[in-house]
Amino acid sequence: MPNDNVFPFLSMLIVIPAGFALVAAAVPRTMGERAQRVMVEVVGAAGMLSTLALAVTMAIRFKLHDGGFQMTSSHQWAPSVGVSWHLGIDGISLFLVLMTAVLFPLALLGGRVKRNPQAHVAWLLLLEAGCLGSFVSLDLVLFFVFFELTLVPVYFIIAGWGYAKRSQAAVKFFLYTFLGSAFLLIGIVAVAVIHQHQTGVLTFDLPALEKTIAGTGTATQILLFLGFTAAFAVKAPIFPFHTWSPDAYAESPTAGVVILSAVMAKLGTYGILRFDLGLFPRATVDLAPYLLTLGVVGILYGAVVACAQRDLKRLMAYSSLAHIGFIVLGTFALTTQGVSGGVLQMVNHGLVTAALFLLIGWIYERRRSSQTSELRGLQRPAPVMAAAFTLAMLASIGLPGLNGFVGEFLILSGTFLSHRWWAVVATFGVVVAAVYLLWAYQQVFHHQPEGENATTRDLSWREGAVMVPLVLLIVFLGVYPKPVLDRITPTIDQLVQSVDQATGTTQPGTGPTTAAPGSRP
Amino acid sequence: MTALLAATPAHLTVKIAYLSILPMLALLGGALVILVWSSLLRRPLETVWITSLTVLAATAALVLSLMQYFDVIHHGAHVAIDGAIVSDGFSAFVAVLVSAAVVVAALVGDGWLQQETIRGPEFHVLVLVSASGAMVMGAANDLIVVFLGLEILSIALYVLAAFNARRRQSGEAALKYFVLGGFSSAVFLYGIALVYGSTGTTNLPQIASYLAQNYVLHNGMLLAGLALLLVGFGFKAAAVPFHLWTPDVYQGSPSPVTGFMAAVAKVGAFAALLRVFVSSFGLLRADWQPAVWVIAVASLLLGASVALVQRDIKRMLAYSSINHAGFILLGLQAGSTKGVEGSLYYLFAYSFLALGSFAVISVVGGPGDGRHGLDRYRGLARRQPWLAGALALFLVAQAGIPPTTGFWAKLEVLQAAAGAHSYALAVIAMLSAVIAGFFYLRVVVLMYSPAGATGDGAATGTIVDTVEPARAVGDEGEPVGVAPGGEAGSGAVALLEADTGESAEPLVIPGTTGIALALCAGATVVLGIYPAWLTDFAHQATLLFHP
Amino acid sequence: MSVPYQWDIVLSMLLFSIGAVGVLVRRNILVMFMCIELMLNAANLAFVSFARHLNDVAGQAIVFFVLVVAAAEVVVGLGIVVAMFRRRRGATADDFHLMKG
Amino acid sequence: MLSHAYLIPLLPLAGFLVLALFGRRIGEPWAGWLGTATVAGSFVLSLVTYGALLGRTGSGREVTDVVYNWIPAIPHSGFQVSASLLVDPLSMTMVLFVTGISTLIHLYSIGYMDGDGDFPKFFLYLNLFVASMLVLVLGGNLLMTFVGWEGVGVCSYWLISFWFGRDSAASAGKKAFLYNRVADVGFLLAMFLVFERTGTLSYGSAGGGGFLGQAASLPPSTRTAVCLLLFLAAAGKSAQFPLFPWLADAMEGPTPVSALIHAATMVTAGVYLMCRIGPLLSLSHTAQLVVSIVGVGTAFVAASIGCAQQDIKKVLAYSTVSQLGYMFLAVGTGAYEAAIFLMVAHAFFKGLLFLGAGSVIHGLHDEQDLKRMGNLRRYMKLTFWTVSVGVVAIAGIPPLSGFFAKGDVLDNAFAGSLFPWKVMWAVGLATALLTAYYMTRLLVLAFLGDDRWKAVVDGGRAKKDPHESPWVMTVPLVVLAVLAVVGGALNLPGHLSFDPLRWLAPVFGPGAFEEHLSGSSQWVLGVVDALVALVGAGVAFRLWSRETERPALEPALLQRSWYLDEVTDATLGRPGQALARMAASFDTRVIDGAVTGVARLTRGAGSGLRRVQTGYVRQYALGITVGLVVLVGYVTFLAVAR
Repeated sequence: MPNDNVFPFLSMLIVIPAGFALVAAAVPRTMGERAQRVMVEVVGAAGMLSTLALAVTMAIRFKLHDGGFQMTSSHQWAPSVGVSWHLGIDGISLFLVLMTAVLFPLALLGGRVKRNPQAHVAWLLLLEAGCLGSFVSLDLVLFFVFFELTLVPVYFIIAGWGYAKRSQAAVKFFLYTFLGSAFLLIGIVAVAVIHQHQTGVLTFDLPALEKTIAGTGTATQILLFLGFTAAFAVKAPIFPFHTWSPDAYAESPTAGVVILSAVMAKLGTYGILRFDLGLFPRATVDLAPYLLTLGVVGILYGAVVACAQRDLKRLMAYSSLAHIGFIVLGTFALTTQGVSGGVLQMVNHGLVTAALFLLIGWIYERRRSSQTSELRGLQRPAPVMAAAFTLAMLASIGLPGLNGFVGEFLILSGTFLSHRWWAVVATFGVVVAAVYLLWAYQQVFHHQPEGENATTRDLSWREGAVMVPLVLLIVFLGVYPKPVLDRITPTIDQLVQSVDQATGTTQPGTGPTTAAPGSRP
Repeated sequence: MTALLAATPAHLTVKIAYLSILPMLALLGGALVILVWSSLLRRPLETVWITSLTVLAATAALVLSLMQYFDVIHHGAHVAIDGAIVSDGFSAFVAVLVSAAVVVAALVGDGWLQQETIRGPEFHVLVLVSASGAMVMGAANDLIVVFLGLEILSIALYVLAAFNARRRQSGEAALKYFVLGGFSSAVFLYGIALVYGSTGTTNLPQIASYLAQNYVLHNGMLLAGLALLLVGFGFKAAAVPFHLWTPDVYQGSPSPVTGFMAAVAKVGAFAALLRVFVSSFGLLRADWQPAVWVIAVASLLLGASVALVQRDIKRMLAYSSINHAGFILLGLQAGSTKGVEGSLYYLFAYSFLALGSFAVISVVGGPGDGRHGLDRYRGLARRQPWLAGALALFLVAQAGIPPTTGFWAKLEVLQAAAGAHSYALAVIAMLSAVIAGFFYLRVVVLMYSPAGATGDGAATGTIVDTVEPARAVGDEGEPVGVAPGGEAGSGAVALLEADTGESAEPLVIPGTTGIALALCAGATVVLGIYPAWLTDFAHQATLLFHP
Repeated sequence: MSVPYQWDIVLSMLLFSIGAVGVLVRRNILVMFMCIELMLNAANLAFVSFARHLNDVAGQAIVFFVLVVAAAEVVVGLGIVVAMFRRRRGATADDFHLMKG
Repeated sequence: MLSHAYLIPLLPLAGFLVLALFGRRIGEPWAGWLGTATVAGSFVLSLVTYGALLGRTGSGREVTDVVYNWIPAIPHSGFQVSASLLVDPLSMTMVLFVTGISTLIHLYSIGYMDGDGDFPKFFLYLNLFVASMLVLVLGGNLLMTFVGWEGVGVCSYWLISFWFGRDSAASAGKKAFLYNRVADVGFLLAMFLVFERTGTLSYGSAGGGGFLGQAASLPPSTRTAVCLLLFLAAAGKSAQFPLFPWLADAMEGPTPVSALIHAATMVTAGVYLMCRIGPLLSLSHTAQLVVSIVGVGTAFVAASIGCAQQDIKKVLAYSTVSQLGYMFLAVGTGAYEAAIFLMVAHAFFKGLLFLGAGSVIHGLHDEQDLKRMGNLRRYMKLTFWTVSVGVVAIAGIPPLSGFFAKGDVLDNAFAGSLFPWKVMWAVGLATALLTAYYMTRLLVLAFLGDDRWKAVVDGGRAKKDPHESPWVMTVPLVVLAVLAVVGGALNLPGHLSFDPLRWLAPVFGPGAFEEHLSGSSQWVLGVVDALVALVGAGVAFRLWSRETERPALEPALLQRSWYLDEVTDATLGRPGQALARMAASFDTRVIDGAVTGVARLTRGAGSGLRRVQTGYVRQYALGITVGLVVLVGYVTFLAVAR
């Protein structure tokens, strides 16, 4: 496969943060604690900002109306085991990459730590390399390498800078995800072996594999699909594989939880979209009703359980479960509209949860608690914080004009076209989302503050600077999602068409002349 | 050189093809030189010199085995010494691996010897001899040569296991290892006898051609011989149910010896096992695959689950090595060249992980090499960030996290298993890896938790939570507390440890151990990021498998 | 002379089994050693019988290798035993179970 | 000007942005003046636009103004939504009265909110509300309407809980949002269905390619479903049974908010929506029936509750619900113009009443209990007279606007044939009686009788004397009073050269119901209406001018709003909480329990297996032997079996 570009954008996307991670780790201790902190944070910021600059450049160079992979880069890596360094970016991954590149510097700046900033920054940089690598890998093993690589930094970030029960939470997170990946790895190997039996070539190259695997028998596809999805379902998380997330989210330090919920959760949903749909179209179509059901259950269940949470971070964990449910719903709607909405929602959810978790983290920094029972009336002493929280909350609820709405609407209306009743039930999830968020907002920000609550600091300039880009993006994507959708939809259309071709189905159309909905088997 | 040898008239002399045995000769020669030199001197030879000589010999062996490898690439595989030894990619790979392991083991041993103030050349000599046995097993082309290699490897190891005269566990380990080793050797030998009786030969290629020419698939005696061979190999490879010695011996032996044992003994055993079963008895694949399947599953699950409840790190890693044995058996069970490739890669990766882990353990064990309770690792990251980082790396790699050799090893054997449609085995293996992930992680958690039980509340909670499971299990059953066992002074030792806590004597990493750790860590990471070097090596080694 | 070689094998198997059972049931470490030697020699007997049956000298040569190995093994084994027994007199194999679990 | 209609909502939005960024620095009172100025600017712009629209005829009166492409076309499904505005007679009528009333109430608020710590923020919200409301009524497709719909909802949330230090205010805001959210499900589902069946969300009623143009070709079930789903949304926004309890609680907000949002504008959005889909609604009799039954039922129920309330604002709130019920009755009977007429008239007199109530509350230093008022006409003359005008208007006494507007609705109900025996009309008439009764009761209790407020000791000291409000508050009162008096002229049939309501007809499509009562019947019905109103007022005057405590007339059932809150709590609230708790415990015990269970099981297996490791070397040898025997047994089996 020829390399698209003279400049290896995608490889640099991985190498830059990884390289800066090494630099950050190499900053000597001898220069004194203060100087070292400054030095390390400058290195971290430089690494993340140059990555961001690179990502933005890529987005600008990204060709419109092209559903295929762009800026590909393909090199030998471990030829005897069939693994290559094959990177590429398309409408699905472009904005996830951008979101990742945006969120990391914000997480770094918003989630500064007191103790041992050096390791914190280095792990974050490595984590960024892992996340970006996962989003741009077109080789299954390469993807898996990055997918797993992310575990270690997150583990150390939680265990190193987390709250009281951090070790337990970190281990639970690690093992649960690890368990999921075990099945993914077997699935990946099985896919390559099947390909090898058919063609005699041992390769993990996604485009090559899609050609053979998409045509294998449904039974095989279902088994493989389940293996792949196990990992993604845990990572996302999809009901009922979510129980690691409340613990991990609640115990993570701010930067950790922001990345965990905003970026890493998307690895799961991205994986489903990239691998399940492309490799196993028949299984996807056959199993879609079940996954749609899981998605809907997740939406309602997550929202209902969130209503009973008394800790803001746990509440957000269940809220994420519900939002991921929407993304799953859109993905398995298997209509261009629904899937596009799903991709858009991945980005939206990332931005919104990042904002909310940052704010909760800051509240924790001030008040040493994220329990709703201990927080009261914060809007009085901290109006700017309250305003930012309100905005993010409303975006999360799906208020039109903010980014959450467009994605949610496309998902639900896209699902309505192909699987009407799932969409109808899921729509009720929209209501419950408002219940717990408004309740939490009332508990934390309303009422008359007393004691420490009354003297809570409002956002500092640094914190404000972190919020501003998020707020602007939340509003911008709600008001003008066109630039994003224009780049997403060609890829999605191509993907849905390939699923249709492989399974002999067609996605339902609209208008008075079309047949009754739900015609897809 | 081979060309030269080939030119000499065959009837005058046995064709030796020295290059094929030169790596072993280098090791043995090194051992001899050290022995002779040190006995000629009046005063005991300085350990530095002995170590240097050992490393020199091992490096020579490494270079020679690489030369052997390139010779094989250019001129093809061939047999030597009247068919007793074979020189092919496989043997070269094993030789490279063993000699590299010796370099590391010698360095680690040096640090340990200095720490324990043990003088004399015996340790290094025994390591060299033992390693040559493993190399022989890798190159053996005859069952009797396999047996000889096995015994050379084992007898030296028995002594090494007993090397720490000050610890009673060391003697006990040696005794157990010796009795059981002798027992299994006898079984192995009887297996050779039965195979010999059924096929009329002990030469591996001849056995293969015999099986190919004669339809003897139902020969009970042959199969019984095969079963006995499997027992012998299984014992050395620490596969369930022949693993029972492993935890005790790993725990009791001096830590550097344990590392060496875990690496080299496994390499030797698996090398011979792979060659014998895949190349000679490949035709009987259908018969032995189910047995290997069961053994592999048992090793995977038992190793992982029992390691979970250990409170001594060496014992824990012993069970973990049983789990790894199960993974390597995945490659054997596939019964294909891909399987051999996978197993070889796995052995390579695992060897350096084991050597590295036990190197760290030998440092943390402190003087006397007696403190291996998991509590000892609490807060290690504060006291010794590099040491803790290295151990964390080795453990994470053993769990199979990329980008380390541990990951590629698992990928390799999984490919083999999937290629042989052993999906159930693959699934069980990966599940066991998840279980194993837990106990590797537990150590990492401990190392990165704040030290001292009297820290802030949050920190204490953390540690209790993490270690809780193990403790709870220990309580509910009989008091099987592995922590210094039933030893008389165990209570006192435990108390002492608890009291001293963090303020205990500062840990000193001997320079040589440091180098060894750097080598292991470097191999793990560099070969993880550039996997092609090693995967291609393993691949080529298997393609050049003789016959 | 007229005894079929199978009987030799049966004998060697018997010897082997006796040796194995000896290892399992005897507590005296020296006796356990002897039993292992017995097993090795049972294998030797098998080799010789097979060699005769097959008219192949290799089988008989193997015996010499085995004998050497056995001797080496005994040397090392006895060394270990002596070292152990210097500390605890009159100990049996069952007295060594510091490590378990 | 028609193509620059986007400036109308943009102006208040700009005000919002300026206030959001610099509100604190602008401070009081200039923030208020800025807000007022932007809204007034909008009003002027709408007047200009209105005039421009008048100059056109026929289909030229429907102008779609695409501001930008919001959601680009999705391949295959062709889903595409523009941020487009629909300028037509209906939307411009709405815009005109929304901006007009808003201007007045902004002005009023400058006085009312005087001294509040969050003064700039109040105008910030208020401006955003106006912008959203304008988007709502101008939106060229369902999704744009939904944008405004949710925007006004969230502004309402903010403004109700404006004094968030009070628990009740915070809860009321949340309650309002949630009730509306439930109803929004209907809106969303309706959009999905409309899009699926027609491929578009644009209105385009007069054949502009929108879904209303395709109404006739849709299957009846779809029409009914869409209408009913949208009616669910409308019922939430316009506080119809059973979704009205939030509106009473919404009175926790500052009074100008109640006047603007919860009386004049936002709550009428549901009525507007139903009118907007008139061409579709007229084709579904089921939906019309449901709408009118719910409308008239709500009108009656809310009126009955209004008779027993003590809080001046709650009386007005239930009155609003009741009047909205009338509007839905009109919509259901196909009399969209009557609905719009009543909506506009109601905006005048209800805005007036609320502002008057606000003036009272302001003057009495935040006293809202009618039983603690009395004789205020002596202290607040202007307020008294203007409120009296409002009461007379709403009671339906001729010749004020309420008489004509309500009469129009009742006439249509009388003439309609949807439901037999004139039941609709009868219930509507009964409601009119109640309306006159409780409004008069309010007037009597507040402004006549004794100075009961003097007896109230608040915080240890007697209240200061009430005072009349400043001019910024009284000017809007006067203006609205005038409008309430003359508003009836809007619909005097056919005598003026320009008939501002008749020109709406094209919007509602051919299916709209056309009143065909003879002139004499109209006269008779008008007299009946007037008589009923006078009777209600008279009874109230008799009953309440002497006595303030009449428990028999204020039964708990009515005081507690027919126990609707209690029922909701028992059927949804508490079971919901229980469900959440159960689900949470299910999550930790069962789902997470399964995870930890597996972990525990593994650990148990480990500790069981470790017992094999006894430490005895002979047992180890036994283990090896057992393995050996099993293996040999296996190969023997192999050899024998084959």
